[in-house]
Amino acid sequence: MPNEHNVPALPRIGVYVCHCGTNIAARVDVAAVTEYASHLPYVSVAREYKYVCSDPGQELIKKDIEELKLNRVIVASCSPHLHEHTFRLTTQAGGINPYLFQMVNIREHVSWVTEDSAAATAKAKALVRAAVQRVVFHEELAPKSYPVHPQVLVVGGGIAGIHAALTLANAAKHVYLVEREPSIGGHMAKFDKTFPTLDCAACILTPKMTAVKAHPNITLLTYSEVTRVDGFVGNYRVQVKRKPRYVEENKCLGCLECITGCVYKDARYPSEFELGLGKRKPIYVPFPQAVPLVPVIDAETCILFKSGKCPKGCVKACGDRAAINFDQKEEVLELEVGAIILATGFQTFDAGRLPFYGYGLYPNVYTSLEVERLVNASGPTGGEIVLRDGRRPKRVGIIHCVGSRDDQTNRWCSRVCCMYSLKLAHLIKERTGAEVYNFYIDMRTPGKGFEEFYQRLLDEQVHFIRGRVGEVNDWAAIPEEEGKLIIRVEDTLIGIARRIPVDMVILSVGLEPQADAAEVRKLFNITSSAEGWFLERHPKLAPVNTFSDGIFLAGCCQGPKDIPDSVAQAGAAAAEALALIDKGCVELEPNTAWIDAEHCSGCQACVALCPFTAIRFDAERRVSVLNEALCKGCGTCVAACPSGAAQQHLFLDEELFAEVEGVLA
Amino acid sequence: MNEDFEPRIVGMFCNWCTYLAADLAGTSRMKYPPNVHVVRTMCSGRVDPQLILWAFRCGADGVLVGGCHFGDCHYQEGNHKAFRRILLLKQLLPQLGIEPERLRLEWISAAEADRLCAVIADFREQIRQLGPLRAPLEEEKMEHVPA
Amino acid sequence: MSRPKVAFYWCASCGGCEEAVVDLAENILPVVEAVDIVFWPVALDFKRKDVEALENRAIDVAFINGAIRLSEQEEMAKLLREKSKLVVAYGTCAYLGGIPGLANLTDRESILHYVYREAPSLAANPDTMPQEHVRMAEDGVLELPHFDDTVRTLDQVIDVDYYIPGCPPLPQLTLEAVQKILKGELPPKGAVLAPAQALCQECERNASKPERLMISDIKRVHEVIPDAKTCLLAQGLLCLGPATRGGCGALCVQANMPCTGCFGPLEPIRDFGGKALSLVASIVDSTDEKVLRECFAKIPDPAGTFYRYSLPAALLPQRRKINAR
Amino acid sequence: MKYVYFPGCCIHGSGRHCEEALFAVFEKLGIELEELPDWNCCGSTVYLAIDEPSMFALAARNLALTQKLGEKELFTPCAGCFLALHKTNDYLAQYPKLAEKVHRALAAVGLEYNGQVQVRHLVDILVNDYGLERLQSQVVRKLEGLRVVPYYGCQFIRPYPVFDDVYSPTSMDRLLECLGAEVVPYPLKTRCCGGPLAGMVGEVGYRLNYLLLKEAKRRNADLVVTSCPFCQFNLECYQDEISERYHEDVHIPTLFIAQVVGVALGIPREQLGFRRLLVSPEPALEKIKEVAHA
Repeated sequence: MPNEHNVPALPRIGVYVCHCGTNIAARVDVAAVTEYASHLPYVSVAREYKYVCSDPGQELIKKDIEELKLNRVIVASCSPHLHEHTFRLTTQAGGINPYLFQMVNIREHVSWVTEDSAAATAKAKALVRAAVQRVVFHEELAPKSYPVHPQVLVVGGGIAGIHAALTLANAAKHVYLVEREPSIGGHMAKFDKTFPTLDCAACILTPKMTAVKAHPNITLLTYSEVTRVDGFVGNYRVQVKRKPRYVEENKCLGCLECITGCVYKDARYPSEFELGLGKRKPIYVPFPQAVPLVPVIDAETCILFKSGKCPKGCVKACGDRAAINFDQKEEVLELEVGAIILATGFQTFDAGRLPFYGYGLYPNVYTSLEVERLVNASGPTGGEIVLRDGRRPKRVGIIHCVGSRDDQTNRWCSRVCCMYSLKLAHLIKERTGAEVYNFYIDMRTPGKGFEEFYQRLLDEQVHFIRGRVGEVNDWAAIPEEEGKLIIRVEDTLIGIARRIPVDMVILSVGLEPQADAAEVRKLFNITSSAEGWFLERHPKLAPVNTFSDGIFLAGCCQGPKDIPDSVAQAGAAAAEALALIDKGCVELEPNTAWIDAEHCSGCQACVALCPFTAIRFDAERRVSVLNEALCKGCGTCVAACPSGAAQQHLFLDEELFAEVEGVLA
Repeated sequence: MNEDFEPRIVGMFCNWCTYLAADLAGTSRMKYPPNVHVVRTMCSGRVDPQLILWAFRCGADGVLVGGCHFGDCHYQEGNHKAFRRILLLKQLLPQLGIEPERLRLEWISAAEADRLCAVIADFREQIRQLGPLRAPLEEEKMEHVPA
Repeated sequence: MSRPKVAFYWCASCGGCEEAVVDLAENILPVVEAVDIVFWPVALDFKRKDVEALENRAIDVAFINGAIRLSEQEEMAKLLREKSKLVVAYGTCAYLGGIPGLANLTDRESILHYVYREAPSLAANPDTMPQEHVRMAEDGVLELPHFDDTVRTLDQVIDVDYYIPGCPPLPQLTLEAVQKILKGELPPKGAVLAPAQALCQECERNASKPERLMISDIKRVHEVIPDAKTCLLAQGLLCLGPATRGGCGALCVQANMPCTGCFGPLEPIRDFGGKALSLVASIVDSTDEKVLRECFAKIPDPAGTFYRYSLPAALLPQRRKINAR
Repeated sequence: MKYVYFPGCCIHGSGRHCEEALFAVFEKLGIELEELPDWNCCGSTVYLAIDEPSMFALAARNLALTQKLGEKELFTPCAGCFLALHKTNDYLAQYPKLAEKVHRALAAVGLEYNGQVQVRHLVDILVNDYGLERLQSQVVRKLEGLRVVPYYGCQFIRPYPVFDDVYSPTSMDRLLECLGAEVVPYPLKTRCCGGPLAGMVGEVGYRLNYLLLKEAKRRNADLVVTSCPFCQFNLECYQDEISERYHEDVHIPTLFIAQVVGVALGIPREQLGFRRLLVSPEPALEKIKEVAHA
């Protein structure tokens, strides 16, 4: 019930209803809404305009504020998440406090979702009326301003994380780069060549990796994970857990003698980095170019940890450098950073989920990532493309869209598979002269130089069969098929079912969110799409921002991307972080709560309810006191406060009650 | 059931999940009935039971509170607090002659635009079945309504 | 100048408020000295016609207690309003509807049916049902007041200048109020003549509150003998002190009984029950639906618990008739 | 455990040994069967091809009779019947017009059917109702050393994958493993056995059949085990012709799943209908002994 005496100097409201071209006008009778608004209490002027967010549109508002002495502004257009900020600035430019503004969402919530015009118009009217009733109670506010910590946290040491970290470090900002694996490099480190230019991944990645290690502004934390995040934009407090690698980074010179010295004379455990195609010892570096070049001891397989008895060849080999320390314990670091860039990447689709492709059943069915290792000069076969039984494949089938564009598994296109399949086809053709068959649904080669690469492959006589493969099996229908893998597919261009016998099958597995993406999302308090990709604030206008200010996205954690796109996005994220830091301070929505001592019961219910410990009890005055700096503006104390002493700016009881009454009136 | 009865429903949506789901429904051009009029709060934990009672007093036939899934709350546990309050409020409503089904609490994440549409369509239908909620005030008796 | 004219009247109330006036004890004498009581059915033999005989606004202040349930009460309230400069809603029934207000959880028919048909105490003629017009043997038709369907607060019937809360109001508050008025020190119209702060502020158990005021279980008064020192709410008893206006000096709590809210809400609150409910639900320390349901099951009558004194003044003041469906 | 039993016609003809084994196994496991009184043709094959409504009416009658017994489940060992009855449930639910015809037909003989009767498969019952652990505890003769090919055929999961994965069913694999047998990877496990084609379009039917047998032998299987009596019959009875036709010895003993379970439960083979088999499994079964005593 709006009690008049709360109303400051008689309101003079200007209402601006936006056509948004036809986005709104096509469904909502804008003229009618404007007419209706013009008769609402305290409304001095109501206008419609094609694009209120355009310069002339905003000018219109400023002019009215000055000439008609408006002291309240309402814009009925799109979502406040899109333009509330814009119009607050307009309101301010017009000469009144920016918070004397209220936005009405008649596009996302009305015109775009409502079939019937009359209904849409009625709904728009109701929402506008609600805003008019609400804005009457708006108060003059000032945004809360806080200093920003100049450091940045980058999570994930793949190419995106590396690039973001270097960009920031080169701008003289201190960066903490956290990577959970023993080395940075991510997926790119596993690749041999990169499409479409075929330059060697290691050649372009390794310099960046060493640059990270060498950079004075980068603190590299490998074999580490972020375990807690709190605080807010500009002032995040982050807890990082460092797993013990039992080799002290500061003492190790990277000579790798210890690995030679290990009691196990030869590597016997499947190497994670080589996806099991190669072997490693209990003490190992994932790959020769690893950064940092510091071995890790795997407690699972190290005989000392297992039996407690070991001659400790590694320790002997290390000698007086004494870098090896079996007593190393897990370490927990507390970091303070102003911005966070998430570059946590992707995982490849588990081909085992599609049993009819025979992955795991037939040894000569590989995933594309495994083949990346096979063709890689520093890979388990030294770049020799040979089957598990040592034979050289004469016929190779590459099946596209495994775990992509598939209702059974993942519906999205993974964007990179067509191109890396072409790349692998080329490399295999080049090195083995084998017949290579690509089985595709559609060839998607929209990038720079991509289509040309496709043409090149066609010229190289690589076969392309259009059709989704039905099954891969090992039984022969005719003698020629004996001992081969048979790819059964409907060739949709000639309309017949075919059986293609091959020696090697490569499954071009799609990209999907990391297995722990959901936990990471919660940890950093951001949202994600239904598929599990981290959600950008706006698909077009804020592609690297999240809904949590100060947390930015880079690379495949936001969706499938190729290397150039990941790098570009990483640069963008770094720029956003820089903008935030160099401004030096953040202005926060002044939607914090406060407690009116005059009415406070001193019951202290709010103290326990506040998730951010922003409220304490002042025993002297017997009232609760709220620390505005800690308050994040959820308003749960307001809802609970039995005496009405707790209130929240921008969401005052008066404002909400008036709004509810408005939408119903 | 009165066929042409269109329920008046107030949506109280949290800024981070359900309100964004409604935005996404818009950008995805999904269609749903126009009955729900949305009032935005930062968190479902801000939804004061008074506000819900007020909505019913002002003539709402239903109230739809939307928040983030458990574990996803932007403010850690605001949604749990909303859950507790609404659970107890639903225990009170029948005594005031209001079917508890008229108050609905849903967890709808920013990505679940399709669920939002489904919930709204379903809730509308549910309220249509219940029929209009006559605001309990017998106005003619209230010669004098206090300010 | 003549002494200020004062009137007292009772509507739907238990009589406790009248007692409260009498409870002024020896303090009543100076009051009586100071004023000229022109109407007080409980104590003095004046009749309605005497009031009607007065000129409009002849009475300086009328203290009306009790809620409005009968046509007669409505008429008298309007009459007194007409004849008085100031009207004070005296006691919680007049202020918020009070205990009689809980009748709004049912309706006229159900009440009459129960009282005259089903009540176990019912002895005699089951056909008896109060009539508004009764033909008397000797002098024609006797008219009895109409029994309304709804219980209303005084200010839902007439314009009220001040409110004195309490069930019943404390003599001390009454005295202060009366003296203020007599001295002509008039607070702003509509004021509640009691402290602006909550009961907890005057409750010495407030200091005993734990670090986190959260409860794992709700207890009912008959289930436990609460510790006489610690906050009752912290002990799981539904003490509504945090939501209730102070002024009573936490009488009930001193008697080791939880506050039931008779002084009504604090100024910023729109709906006492809704807010009290929110408080209780908020501080139950569980995220487990099952636990919560078991806990809330300990509140078998939420309306009676949270709206005990204030239903007619609530946002939803009366049970909705579900004649739809 | 007790089930209403729908034998179907084949199992009383070409599949008698299957039924004998089935009865023996169920008796051993204490699973009771009550034959559906007055059951009739399941409607598959010929009817299905000629006159759909009558086919569904026929099938529905059996389901209706089950419902009349107050039972919710109907068990049939025959894959053909299994599919026909399943399909009936599905079609009655999907196509109101058809359903109406069928219901009228049923009404004419004073029957009604609410579509609620579940049709159960032998493997489903053994794996999911009786349970593998329980079954394992009953095994007296582990099939160790026996390399078996589990052959599911088509009707087992297509088009209704009610209790197993449509792409690569595994329930029979697990069943055989729990009996101690070594299951041979066999990607043709759901490929067509040729069905009645062998009798109609020889070269096609034989070829399909040949591929299955040949691949089984190539994988050094001792035994092919089928979940369908008709597949069993089909795979077994043409082995001479096929060997001749393709100049390759494809002889390999082929048993119905119940027979193999029977062996593992130590049921004397005369109760398992072995005498009706065309290709003797004895040499294969010899292998078990060796392992057992070795």
